[in-house]
Amino acid sequence: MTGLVVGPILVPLLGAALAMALGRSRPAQRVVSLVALATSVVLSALLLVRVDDGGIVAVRAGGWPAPIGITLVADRLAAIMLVLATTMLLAVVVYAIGQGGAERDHVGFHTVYLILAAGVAGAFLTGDLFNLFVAFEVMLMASYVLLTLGGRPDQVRSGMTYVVISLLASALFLVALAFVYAATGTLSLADLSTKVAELPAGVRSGLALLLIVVFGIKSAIFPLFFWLPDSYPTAPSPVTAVFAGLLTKVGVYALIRTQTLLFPADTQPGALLLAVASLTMVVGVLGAISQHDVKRILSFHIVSQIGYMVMGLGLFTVAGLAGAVLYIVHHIVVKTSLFLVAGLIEARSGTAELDRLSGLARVEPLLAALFLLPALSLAGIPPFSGFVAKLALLDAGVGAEAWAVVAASLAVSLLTLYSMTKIWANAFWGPPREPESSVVAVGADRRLMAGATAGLVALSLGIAVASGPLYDLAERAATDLVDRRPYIEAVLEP
Amino acid sequence: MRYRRSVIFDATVTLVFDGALVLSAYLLFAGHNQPGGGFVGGLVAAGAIALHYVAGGGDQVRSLLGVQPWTLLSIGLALAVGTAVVPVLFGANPLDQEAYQVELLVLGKAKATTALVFDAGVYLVVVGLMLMILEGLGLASDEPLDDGEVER
Amino acid sequence: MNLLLVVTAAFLCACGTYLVLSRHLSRVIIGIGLLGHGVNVLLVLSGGDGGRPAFVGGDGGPVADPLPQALVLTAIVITFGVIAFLLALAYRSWRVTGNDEVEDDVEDRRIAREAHQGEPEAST
Amino acid sequence: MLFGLIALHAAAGLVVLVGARRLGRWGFVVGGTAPLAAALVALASAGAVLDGRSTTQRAGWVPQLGLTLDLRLDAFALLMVALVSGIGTLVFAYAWHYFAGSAYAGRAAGLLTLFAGSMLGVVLADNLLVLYGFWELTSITSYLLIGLHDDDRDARDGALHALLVTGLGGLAMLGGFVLLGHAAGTLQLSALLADPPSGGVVPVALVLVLLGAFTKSAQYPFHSWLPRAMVAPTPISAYLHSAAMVKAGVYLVARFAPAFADVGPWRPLVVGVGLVTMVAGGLRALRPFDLKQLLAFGTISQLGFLVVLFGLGRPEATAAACALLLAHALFKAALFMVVGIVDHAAHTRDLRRLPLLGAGWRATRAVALVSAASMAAIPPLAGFVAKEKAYAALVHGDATDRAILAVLVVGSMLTVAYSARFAAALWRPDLLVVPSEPRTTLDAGPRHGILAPALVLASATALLGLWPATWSRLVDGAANSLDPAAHAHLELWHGFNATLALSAITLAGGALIFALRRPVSALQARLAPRRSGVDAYDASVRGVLRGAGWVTSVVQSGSLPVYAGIILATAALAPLLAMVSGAWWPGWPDAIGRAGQIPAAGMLVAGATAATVATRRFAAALLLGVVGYGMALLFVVQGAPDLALTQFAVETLSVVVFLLVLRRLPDRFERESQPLLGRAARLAVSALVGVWVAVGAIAFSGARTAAPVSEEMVARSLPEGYGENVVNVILVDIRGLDTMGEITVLVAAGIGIAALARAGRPPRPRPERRSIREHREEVGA
Repeated sequence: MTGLVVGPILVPLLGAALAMALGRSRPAQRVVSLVALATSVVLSALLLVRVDDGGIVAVRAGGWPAPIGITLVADRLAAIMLVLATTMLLAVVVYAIGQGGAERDHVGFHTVYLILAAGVAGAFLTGDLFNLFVAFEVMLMASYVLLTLGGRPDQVRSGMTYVVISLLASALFLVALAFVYAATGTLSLADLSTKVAELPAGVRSGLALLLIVVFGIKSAIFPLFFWLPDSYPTAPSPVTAVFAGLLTKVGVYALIRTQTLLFPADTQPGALLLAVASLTMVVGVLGAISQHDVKRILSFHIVSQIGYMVMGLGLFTVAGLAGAVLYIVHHIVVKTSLFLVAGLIEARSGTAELDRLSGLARVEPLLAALFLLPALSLAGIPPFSGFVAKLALLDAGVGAEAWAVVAASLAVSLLTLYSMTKIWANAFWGPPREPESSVVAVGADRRLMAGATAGLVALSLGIAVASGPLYDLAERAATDLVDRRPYIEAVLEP
Repeated sequence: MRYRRSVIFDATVTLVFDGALVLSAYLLFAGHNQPGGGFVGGLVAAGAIALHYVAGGGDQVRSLLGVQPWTLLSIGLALAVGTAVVPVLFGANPLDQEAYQVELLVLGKAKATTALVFDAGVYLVVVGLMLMILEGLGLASDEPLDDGEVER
Repeated sequence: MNLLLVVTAAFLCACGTYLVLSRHLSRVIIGIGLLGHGVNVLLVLSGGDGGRPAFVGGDGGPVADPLPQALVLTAIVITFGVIAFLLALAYRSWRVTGNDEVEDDVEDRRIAREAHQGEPEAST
Repeated sequence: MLFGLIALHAAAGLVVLVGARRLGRWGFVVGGTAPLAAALVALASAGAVLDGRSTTQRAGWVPQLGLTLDLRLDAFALLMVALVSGIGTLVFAYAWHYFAGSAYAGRAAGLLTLFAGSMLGVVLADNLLVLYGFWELTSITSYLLIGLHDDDRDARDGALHALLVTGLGGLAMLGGFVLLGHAAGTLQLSALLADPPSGGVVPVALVLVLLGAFTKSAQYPFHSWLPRAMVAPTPISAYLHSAAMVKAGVYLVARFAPAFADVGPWRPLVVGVGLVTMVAGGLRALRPFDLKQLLAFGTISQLGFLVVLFGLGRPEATAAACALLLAHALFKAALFMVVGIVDHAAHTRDLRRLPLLGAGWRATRAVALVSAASMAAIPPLAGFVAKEKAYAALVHGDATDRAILAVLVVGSMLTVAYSARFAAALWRPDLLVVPSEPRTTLDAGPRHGILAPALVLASATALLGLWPATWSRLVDGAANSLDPAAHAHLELWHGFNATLALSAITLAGGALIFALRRPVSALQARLAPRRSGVDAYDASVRGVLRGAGWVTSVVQSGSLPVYAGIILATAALAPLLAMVSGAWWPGWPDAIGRAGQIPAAGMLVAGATAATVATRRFAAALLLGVVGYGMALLFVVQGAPDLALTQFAVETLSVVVFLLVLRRLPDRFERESQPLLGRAARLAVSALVGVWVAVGAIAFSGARTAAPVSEEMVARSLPEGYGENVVNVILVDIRGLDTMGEITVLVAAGIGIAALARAGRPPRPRPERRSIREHREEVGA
């Protein structure tokens, strides 16, 4: 039981140490990486089953009871996120091995990648606000390194933006921690949820907003998202895929966790979050349709879709949160696979700029299918996963009579569809064109890359098929979030 | 590159270096009861290495410990993570500590805890990081370029 | 908690902010450093007004809250690692561009130019 | 069984797509089995269904959201299946000939099969969300079909136009469906219609749903995508744009009207839009020289007619509309097929260049004539029977009805006129225009067998007109399933009555318009609006793009200082405002805690000020070091020796690292280029952050009520943590997880630093292994 909870953090860390010790033996590093991540996937899946059946599992690090020590808490939401994250990490590392490039050129790739995995898992599992900060730092430091691997001029430039903005977020997080501890004398989330309620209302909402800003930077909501589209597209495509699928969602997870757990209903800034959600989805999609590069279009869509997740949170209802959870599940898989497709496009054509692409559908029909399915899903076309997720949010929004955000979400769907057709019409339709140059490292295995991508696309189709049970699961997770008591009791029980 | 050095200067550096290493070891072991700990210990050792670099230039540091910074980092990380993993394997909580009475020949009885192993990991990582910084920003940047970039 | 240290922390944060809003990465890094110091003062303050070092077995009396100290220690070390990384980034920036200035995003500028001058390409 | 049919379409479509290259036009044979099967199943179950025993099937999907896969085959659905699958089968047969030798045959066959399946789903769906789902799939497949010749820019643009307009309507419709679902408590179509909700949001929901129907059925002002979609190969036009997809909107109006026609905006909106569409489309059909354009506008006009009839929500009108629906599909599909055949042989559809069709074309011209005559409602054809019913439905009504009828008659006159124009193009093109360009020459007669499907359709048109009893039962059942009060008794001859008179007037008026075609077209040319629907669409797309570009250029400045400024300002302002509005203040704290804090604070403030204004990099770095040592001093004062030690060591190392890097960079800071964020803004943000930090620190500390958890830590440090130094016990034991994360950060940082430092350098040789002693011996110490 304990192993299931700590495994997804510790196994990748051990793997990281081992991969580093194995230094220059690339095959050995690969084996370590694959084994560690596959183990994490299995452990996370078992954990999800266990948590869904038997309730929340809390593990005390060092045996110290909450609120003294750090408690790792696996509830349904955390377990769901963990399963998705580890699966994405595994799929993408397979892709990265196929692609070569960053994976092959840098001794530290696997180590840093595994550290990233551990950081993400830690962020999902921790039940302590400061430990969440540390987990974020682990994840972020690894992401800085992955983003700048190679040190190309554009990477350095975008790396600066990314690192500096992330550091500001970290500094703000520390400010929030200082304030939290000053006001409550505790750091355990469960303990905080009882203590925050005793604070004066103004202080409480100040804290709520500060935390929204802190995690809003990470999750790229309006008006804090600008850094994302500038920095993501420059990384090697597997790295971008992981970032796109996971990192912002860790921010969203933290938003959901803190806003639902720490604050009583009268402090929850629902109206504000709904306004932010609308602006995020609209401004994000407007950015997307202005772009000329596949990766940049997709990056702006990340922003736009964060808006949908925040919409679910902003409703602060079981239906809304269930919709948000379902949306996250769908989004992580689809977004990751789309960025992997972007990488395949680059590998085939030497570029991801729309003006320099044409006719891929005829020369690479499989690639066209691999793009079309997740793209339609992203645009919320039935019967793909994006439709069910969007429908859940729409339904929740109508149920809460939040008309503005409902209207925005529908309008944004159309613009999303438009920008997907922009990629399709420019890159896939038209007369085929000779590849400009190959960005694929020598010895790259395109079949492995396509295989990993196809696996994720299949997974997204599976999500669509299993939407019914998944919605039930999301609803149970949302019920726990709204109720709060199970979490608090699981952590604080003697 | 070779600097002209005086024997006295070298001797001083060596002396300080040795002293700092001893101090860092003391800080590591004393940390649980006195000010100190793995961090401070590691930082002091790292400072000593940095001093050696400043005094002696790049070549000295490269072979100073006869060990790659990679190795230090990986061993350090493995030690720290190991203290978290091992208790779990025995069905306890991660990072559970055990205390042992240890007979030390000179210092008498002491209580050693598994926290020391953890702290040693921290120590190694800090030292390894400093070595890496010196290797990277100090040494590597003195080497010639080969990728066609213009040296500025 | 006292006004002197609160103001000091606020001042450090303000100075850090001012430097962070610069275009030179080295200034930004120094700004991050100052911000970090300011935040650490805040963290230490969050444990109250301080006091005797937190060692068990001394002569009673109030001890400083040890938990914020531990947090600050963690923060200090993390900041050190991050600043070292940023410096490496500044070094790389100098290698590839000859300075450490944070340039504007090329593609963003292009989109902005199009928006202000030319017609965006309609459809497909 | 119903699921099986849709699954069969999906499977056949995917198989054909996967094997597109190998199958070629044989894809139409493989794919065509699916609509054929559907048509046969419909035929087999027709008896039971028309007796009122509808077939239903259901499966769960996400029942929590009301998303259950309900399918239902009632009599109206049967009529639609007859169009979708029956005519669909004929279109597949036609396409098999049409695409001979085309490289696109396989792809077209696969997509067409998928489209047929989606369309079948639309008419069978008994759940609003399922209906929406298939609806969007028809949009997507038609996007891919219109853009089939993807090298052609017009094809891509036309496809996008259709997708965006129908997609817009589709999303509005989805919103409407969800609203209706909430109002009614069910998303099941049959349950909703049986017990329609009212009041509240229902009128809004209906307008949204109608938006979907109007865009899909190319009603004004959304019509312009349909003529543009005519770039698609003709079989696709024949199927999508006459028989199937454009009928989806009409289908929706038909389903909803009996239940909702009396709700506020419904009738004025639907009838108004339909009438405008009918007349405007008819007028436009008099102008184009391209035969497909002519048919496209004719289709728009007829769709308007259908929307009016169904939209009225009255039994007689509904019955008439059912008849017209079928009649229209028969003649319009046949006409499209004929155009395709002619186009293939003559390589033009421009009636100014169309050659005279000779002897080999007798059958083709006959098909065209019969179908065009049916379109013009000339007896004794199906179109006539249907139109008689329509007139009869309104002729005995009130003033409004008669006004509507008058407009319908005018629209029908236009229909007669453009039908004549079409027929003349094939029989006597010289009647229409003096050829401005040389007529093309014909390759040969129509390809063998290609006419057969059109011939079947034309025969049906004639047959149904002559023996209305053959389809009376189908139409009657369909109308009846929509509205229990609706009965269609179709007859060719009703005797001499007002309806017949109106028909005669219609024909006469139409003939007159055709006779006066020259002055009419001159008048039209003068009155024609300068901006076409396509222009309006292009302008709105451009407008959205320009707006998007503007918004993006504003928010996405690409400048790090601007981003950081906005983020920090938000971070300070938002919580500050929240706290101010909370109006809670704990009072000011003491000025000073202990004397030792003063020198430490002085060192910090002085160092920070100097570092901020420093103009040299080295100086700034060293001043940062001063601040760091000041921090160490402060930690000593505050009772934190571990911190002081650590801070001292870290600061020393930091300075070393700074110097390592800064030795490369120029000593002085250069002037900053492009100061997007001016000094004043920087100062303002800094001040804001400072104020926020100070206010927050005081307020939050003042709010503390409970004792901190650290008291427990102090108490348990020795007995449970085995250490006297509580800070160290926290670090390695109580919060060991933090420390583990922290060293992980350092490991990652080390790797990153090494990677950045070594980027673009040759791999480093492994250092020799030497012991410290060896090393020292060499150094000579």
